[in-house]
Amino acid sequence: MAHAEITLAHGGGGRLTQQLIERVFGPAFRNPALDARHDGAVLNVPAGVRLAFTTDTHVVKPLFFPGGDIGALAVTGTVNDLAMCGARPRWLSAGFVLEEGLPMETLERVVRSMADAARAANVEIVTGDTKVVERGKGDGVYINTAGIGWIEQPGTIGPAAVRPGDAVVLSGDIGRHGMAILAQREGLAFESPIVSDCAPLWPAVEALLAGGIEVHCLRDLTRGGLATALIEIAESARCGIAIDEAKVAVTEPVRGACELLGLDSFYVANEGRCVAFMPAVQADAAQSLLARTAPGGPVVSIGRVSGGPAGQVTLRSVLGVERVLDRLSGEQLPRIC
Amino acid sequence: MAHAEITLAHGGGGRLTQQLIERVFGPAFRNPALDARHDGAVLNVPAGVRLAFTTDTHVVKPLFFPGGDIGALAVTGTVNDLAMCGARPRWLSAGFVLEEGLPMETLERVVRSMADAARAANVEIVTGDTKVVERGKGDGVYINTAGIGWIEQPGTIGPAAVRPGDAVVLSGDIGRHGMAILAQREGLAFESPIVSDCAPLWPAVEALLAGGIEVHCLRDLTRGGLATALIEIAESARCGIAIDEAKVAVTEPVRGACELLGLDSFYVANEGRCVAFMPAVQADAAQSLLARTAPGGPVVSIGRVSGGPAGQVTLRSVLGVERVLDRLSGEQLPRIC
Amino acid sequence: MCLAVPGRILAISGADFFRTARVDFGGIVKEVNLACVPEARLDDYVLVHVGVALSVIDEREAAEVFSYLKQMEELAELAPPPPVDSSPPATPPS
Amino acid sequence: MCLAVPGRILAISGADFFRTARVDFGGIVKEVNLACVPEARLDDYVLVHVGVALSVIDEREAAEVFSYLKQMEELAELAPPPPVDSSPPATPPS
Amino acid sequence: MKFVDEYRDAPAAHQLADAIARRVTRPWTLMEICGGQTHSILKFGIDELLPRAVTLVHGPGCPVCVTPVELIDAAIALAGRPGVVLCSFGDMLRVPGSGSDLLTARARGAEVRTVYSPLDAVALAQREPAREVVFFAVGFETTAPANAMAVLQAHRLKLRNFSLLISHVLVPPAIAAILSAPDNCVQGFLAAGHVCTVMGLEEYHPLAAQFHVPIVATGFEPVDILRGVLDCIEQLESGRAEVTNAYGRVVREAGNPHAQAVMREVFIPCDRNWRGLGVIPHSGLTLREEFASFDALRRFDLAAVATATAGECIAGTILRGRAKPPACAAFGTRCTPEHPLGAPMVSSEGACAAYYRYRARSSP
Amino acid sequence: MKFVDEYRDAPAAHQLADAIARRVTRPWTLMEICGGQTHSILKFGIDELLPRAVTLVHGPGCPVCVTPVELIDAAIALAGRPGVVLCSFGDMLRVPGSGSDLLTARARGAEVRTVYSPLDAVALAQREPAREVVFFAVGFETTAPANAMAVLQAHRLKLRNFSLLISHVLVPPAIAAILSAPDNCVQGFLAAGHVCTVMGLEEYHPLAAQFHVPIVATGFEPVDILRGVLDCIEQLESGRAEVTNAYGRVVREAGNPHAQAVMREVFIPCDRNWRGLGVIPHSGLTLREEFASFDALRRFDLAAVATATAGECIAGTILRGRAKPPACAAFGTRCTPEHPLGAPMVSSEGACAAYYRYRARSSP
Ligand code: SF4
Ligand code: SF4
Ligand SMILES: [Mg+2]
Ligand SMILES: [Mg+2]
Ligand SMILES: [Mg+2]
Ligand SMILES: [Mg+2]
Ligand SMILES: [Mg+2]
Ligand SMILES: [Mg+2]
Ligand SMILES: [Mg+2]
Ligand SMILES: [Mg+2]
Ligand SMILES: [Mg+2]
Ligand SMILES: [Mg+2]
Repeated sequence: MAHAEITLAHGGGGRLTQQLIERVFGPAFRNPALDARHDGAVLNVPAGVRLAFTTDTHVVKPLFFPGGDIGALAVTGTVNDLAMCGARPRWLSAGFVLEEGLPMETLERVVRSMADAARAANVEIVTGDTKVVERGKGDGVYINTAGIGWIEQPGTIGPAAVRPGDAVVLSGDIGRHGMAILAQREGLAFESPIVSDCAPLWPAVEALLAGGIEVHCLRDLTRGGLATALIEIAESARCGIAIDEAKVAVTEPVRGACELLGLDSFYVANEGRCVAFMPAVQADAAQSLLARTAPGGPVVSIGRVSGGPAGQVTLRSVLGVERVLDRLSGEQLPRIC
Repeated sequence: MAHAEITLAHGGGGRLTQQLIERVFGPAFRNPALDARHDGAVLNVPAGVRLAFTTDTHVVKPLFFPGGDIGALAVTGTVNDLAMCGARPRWLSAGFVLEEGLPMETLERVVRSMADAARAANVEIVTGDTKVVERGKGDGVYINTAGIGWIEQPGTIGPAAVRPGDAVVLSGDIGRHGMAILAQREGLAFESPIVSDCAPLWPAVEALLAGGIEVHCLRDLTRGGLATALIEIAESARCGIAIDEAKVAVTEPVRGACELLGLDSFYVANEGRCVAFMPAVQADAAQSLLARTAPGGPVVSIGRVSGGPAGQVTLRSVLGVERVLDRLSGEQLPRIC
Repeated sequence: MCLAVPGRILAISGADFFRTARVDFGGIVKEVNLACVPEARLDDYVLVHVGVALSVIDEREAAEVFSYLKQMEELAELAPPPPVDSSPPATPPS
Repeated sequence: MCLAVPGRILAISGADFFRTARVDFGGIVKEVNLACVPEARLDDYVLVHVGVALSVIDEREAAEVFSYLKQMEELAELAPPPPVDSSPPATPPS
Repeated sequence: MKFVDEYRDAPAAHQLADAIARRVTRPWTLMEICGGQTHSILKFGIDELLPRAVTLVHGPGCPVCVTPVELIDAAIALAGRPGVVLCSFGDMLRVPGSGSDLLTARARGAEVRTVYSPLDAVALAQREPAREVVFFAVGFETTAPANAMAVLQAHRLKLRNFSLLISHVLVPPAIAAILSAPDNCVQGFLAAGHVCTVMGLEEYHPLAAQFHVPIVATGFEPVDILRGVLDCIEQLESGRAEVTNAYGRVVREAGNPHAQAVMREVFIPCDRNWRGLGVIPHSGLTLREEFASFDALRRFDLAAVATATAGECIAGTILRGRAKPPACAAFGTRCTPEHPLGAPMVSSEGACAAYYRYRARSSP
Repeated sequence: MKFVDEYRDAPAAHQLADAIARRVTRPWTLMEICGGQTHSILKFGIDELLPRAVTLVHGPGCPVCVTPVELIDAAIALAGRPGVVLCSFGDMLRVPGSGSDLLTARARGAEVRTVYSPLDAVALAQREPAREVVFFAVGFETTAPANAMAVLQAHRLKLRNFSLLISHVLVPPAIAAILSAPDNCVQGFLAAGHVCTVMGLEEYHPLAAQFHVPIVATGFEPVDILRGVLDCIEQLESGRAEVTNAYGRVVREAGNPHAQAVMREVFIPCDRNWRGLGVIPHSGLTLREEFASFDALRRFDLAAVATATAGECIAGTILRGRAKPPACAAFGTRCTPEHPLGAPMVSSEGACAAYYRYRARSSP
């Protein structure tokens, strides 16, 4: 009998660990660096290229959701963080924490999905690690990915490059990923057509760079959503940002779910949306480049970097009134009463 | 009141996540790349340098043990994997999975320890991530580190470079880390003076390379121990390896614990020991270089790469009889009956 | 308190305390208890609070404020501008 | 079956079914039940199986095999080599 | 979304604001009762559309804010008992009790679950007969029918493992208490539209008459709120003090008789301690004797002993409309959503939290 | 380690092997009873030191290997019950029952803990009075005193949440069964030194006499085992069939009377089903009626229904010394430690596992 479930022995470094590597990870991720089966991958970097290096652990529940799964997310999340550095995603590491009892078939599905996502994003998973934890010490599977990307252009993309007057362009509608997940959460579940926006952003970034846009900063709108991304940039860049609520697209079902649960879509996670900062004169050009290359809904210039107090993001409400956008304390709790 | 424990809100991407970064991670790991607070670190690589890239997730229990803790381990494990590629460890990522309810003070201790270990190993933690999982979905803290190292010498160090006749040099006594951990495990606990061997191996590797040793392969003896490391190399290198049991040093307390629980020290994990493969003519030189630079016990040439069947490791027992060394199925279970 | 949201009834089942509807809120669908609105029918909009429908929305009443505004607008076009009072103009801060 | 390991008694406490010793095994120390070896004293070596001491090790008997071997050696030095039998020499395969 | 988007229409809102500005001749102080309305006002910036002469103060209508400390403590204690699952609306989880809150209790091992509806808690009790499911039933009249329905369903299903920890409060006694205070400054009320959906307008007539204040049933969207303000100002400027309905699409004069019947079948009025306001006679609901077995306090033999509120918190003053949150010395410094001193900072509908979230502060 | 290292001395071992080689004049087949000895023999390569004329075959002395499938199934069933913690020695966790094993059961949510000693399970029961602690009491005579002590301690501590799932077996009936088989080939026995430590040598005299076989109480280290072989060969070559003691430092002629007393107070002999060998009369131990409340089978009203063994596994033949593991068609291919078909492949002391681990195989 083949093992139908992960046992502690699969993480013990012995024959079952080897089988897991040979039968599950190897076939899915095959590439020369991984095949060398050494303590790490050996990689060549072209001269003149700088590196971007990033990491994220993915702990999503449920593991499979409309529009993706933890495997796709683990790859996409990290390649997007590289893209946000203006880096061409190249290599990923994958660190699995498997809970004893995880169906082998679940792991295989997740791994296949990672492989597909890696192919789609044109990156290689070159090194990895697997640990198995006792039942009740995990939640099926957690996946850490770290990523290395190549920065081929000379400029620095990041909060430090943001300048007053910069345009803030949003690459699509917001709130899909978080709501696709929430729709499945025990105690709050609802039927919904909402599909996660999980998708790689590098093609869009590459188009901006190739199109001569002087990109100052990029940020994907993951945990904490659009609001948190803008606040973080405003704080790091020590500038103000003013945006216009009416310009931000939210689909009807995402709005419906937000209304029902009393949540604010500005704080809901996305996995295939970003904001881009560039000189205002290039905003139109950037918008049309993004419209052709970015995944998802309407690309809109939603605001400007202002001379306002450092770290302060202001929002013009649909009624035309300005207010500050504040960080939340933690995750949004459904506001029901 | 300051939060005495980690709550889900610390992982929500909001103000508490920010506080965690600013108050716990920031001060401990401070460096320019991390301070940029972007989606990833931007790093310069000197021309002509190749990279090594590796990852490991650390799930050790207890979190603190004689000779180390999960923080020290998370840094040391990854810098050692880089060293085993012949790479100078340079940059680490750190991905935390925190269980709701983790005492803040525990996290702070772990993080300080990581910072100390990083300083000792001369690496920078340049990018990171924190997730909080519900109580009962983790085990205090899991830490993934991915690492990037610089390979400055031209040769390739790895199983593929191993040649028949190569000497196999072991950098110290074995079995300490695994036994230091096991001594604390519920149901098996014993009092012991055994201290984990957790220590960085790069200085020893650097000494070998600087000393002109033609290092063919290096492998640290972590999960699965000496036996598994040798078997993996024999398999990847498609060669045989013959070693001599009597030459392998095991301290008295480690032996005592192994006898008591019916375990085999050859399969017990180490965190500061490695085997090095080099032409036999250089074995003596390598031994004396390692004796000066490697952490831990006696440095001994324990065997040779043989023309034997590919993937087969043979051990000459203390009685002089040869037998094969086999992979274990999973973790060793105490053999009591 | 009392976040309540209007949604359209897609289907009705059960009876008594367990009378239940599938209700559509801008595309998402949730089960809602209809026991307090026995008059609610398919395609009606109901106001839902914590999973219980509290009212059937009166479409005619819903238009009232807009007819009022329209009326006011027409009046304004006929009448002279109102006298200036002591408060600042009701325009949002830019 | 029956993995049992010799260790030295460091301290004794309790009585009856709960008579317990701290026993040293090459430096590591474990609690061991002594109820079956009432004769065991401090510094004695006991043979321990699953946490229970089953025997006090007899130091004199322990030397027996070695005196036997010594004796044999001395005999061998005096006597001529034994006749060769049909079995292969008892040397390990190299 | 139909019946939502129309009422966020900017031109309509500005037209109403203009009408208010035209009508106002002198300063007026209005109180919106409901935390949901406070949230809307701050989020959309409705107060900034109003002429300076109109001041909106924020009432006690956040059930999360007014739940007394002793009941939070009881909820935490229950959640910590082996076998007990405490179910709660999300808002309640961060509200500080005397020593901790439900989120922290959960982090320490107590079993706390967020549900969307009390009926979900009933379903959970049915699904897991071996556990004790306690629903933390907070709320005003709006929520009372749902909580009553949960009891009726559980009773019908013969569940013996379901109970309510009740902190039910009623609006009219609170309005009476506010108006009776010697330092009252509220001149008109925007009544909570969803409370009125259930209860109708009847019980407000005596209040309007006795205290000579206009009371306008008001909805939650910008156009609704502005319409309510305009109605109120109209009355004030013309010297009237009537109960009117500016939320006709859901509020009927008689309310919802079915919902009232369900509520009355299960609950009877009782005295209640309001956090920040103290005990108000006949201001709450409790279970009728027939349903006493669903009362978590009795079932688990818990005494909810009143505890003193933190000295610095002026929640009571704020909930009575005598001050706005920034007037509190602790606001934004010692009291933040991460470390709230009082409930209005912790519920997302609480007035202090709304100001913290939607209004610029001097940086901490 | 004192009393260990000396007995692994290579010159001493070689000297003994030489002595054996000198003494042997014709082929002899000896059986070591104990799995621990099998393990030592394969690990150190002791068999390869012996002259070709001496064949060591491997006996049934691995309690893990001979525990019947139905008891493994019972253990798995118990571990899966809510509130029950099944405690076991590490070796038992991978042994396949009819459908699963304890490790897999744990992965699926059953509560299984590895303990070092049955007394640790008693302590656990004392610490956690709300759980039912079941100890999976497997073992030969060596382990019986410890398991009996656990019962006596639990009885003394008045624990009502502790019980044993018993699979206790005895050596002499197994030797008798092996020798009685018409195809028996075993000419001399290395008796299990630690069993003799408890029981002494007395009960072996009748066996040696009846079947005319030498029986030598033997230890576990290379020098001990070789000394035992030498004694046995000496007897065989000189036509004697006596019970002798080659493990004098721990084995006394009368065994350990205190351990025997503890054992007899708690247990009485019974018939037992041995996995691979079938039922052997009076070959096991069970609880005396006074301690019946500590019997997990009775306490949880479990029937241990005997199930058929997998068709391909020749464990019975191997355990009787009629074949060595590589003779099994499934060995190393369809039967591996990851996917064992029979218990001797799964316990680290099992003969099949020892061969798999320590002897080169054609690669899978
Ligand atoms: S700011 Fe905090 S302390 Fe002040 S009234 Fe509000 S809740 Fe109380
Ligand atoms: S190799 Fe496997 S199938 Fe064959 S006898 Fe041994 S345990 Fe049974
Ligand atoms: Mg990242
Ligand atoms: Mg990310
Ligand atoms: Mg990012
Ligand atoms: Mg690894
Ligand atoms: Mg789990
Ligand atoms: Mg690694
Ligand atoms: Mg490693
Ligand atoms: Mg390694
Ligand atoms: Mg991150
Ligand atoms: Mg836990």
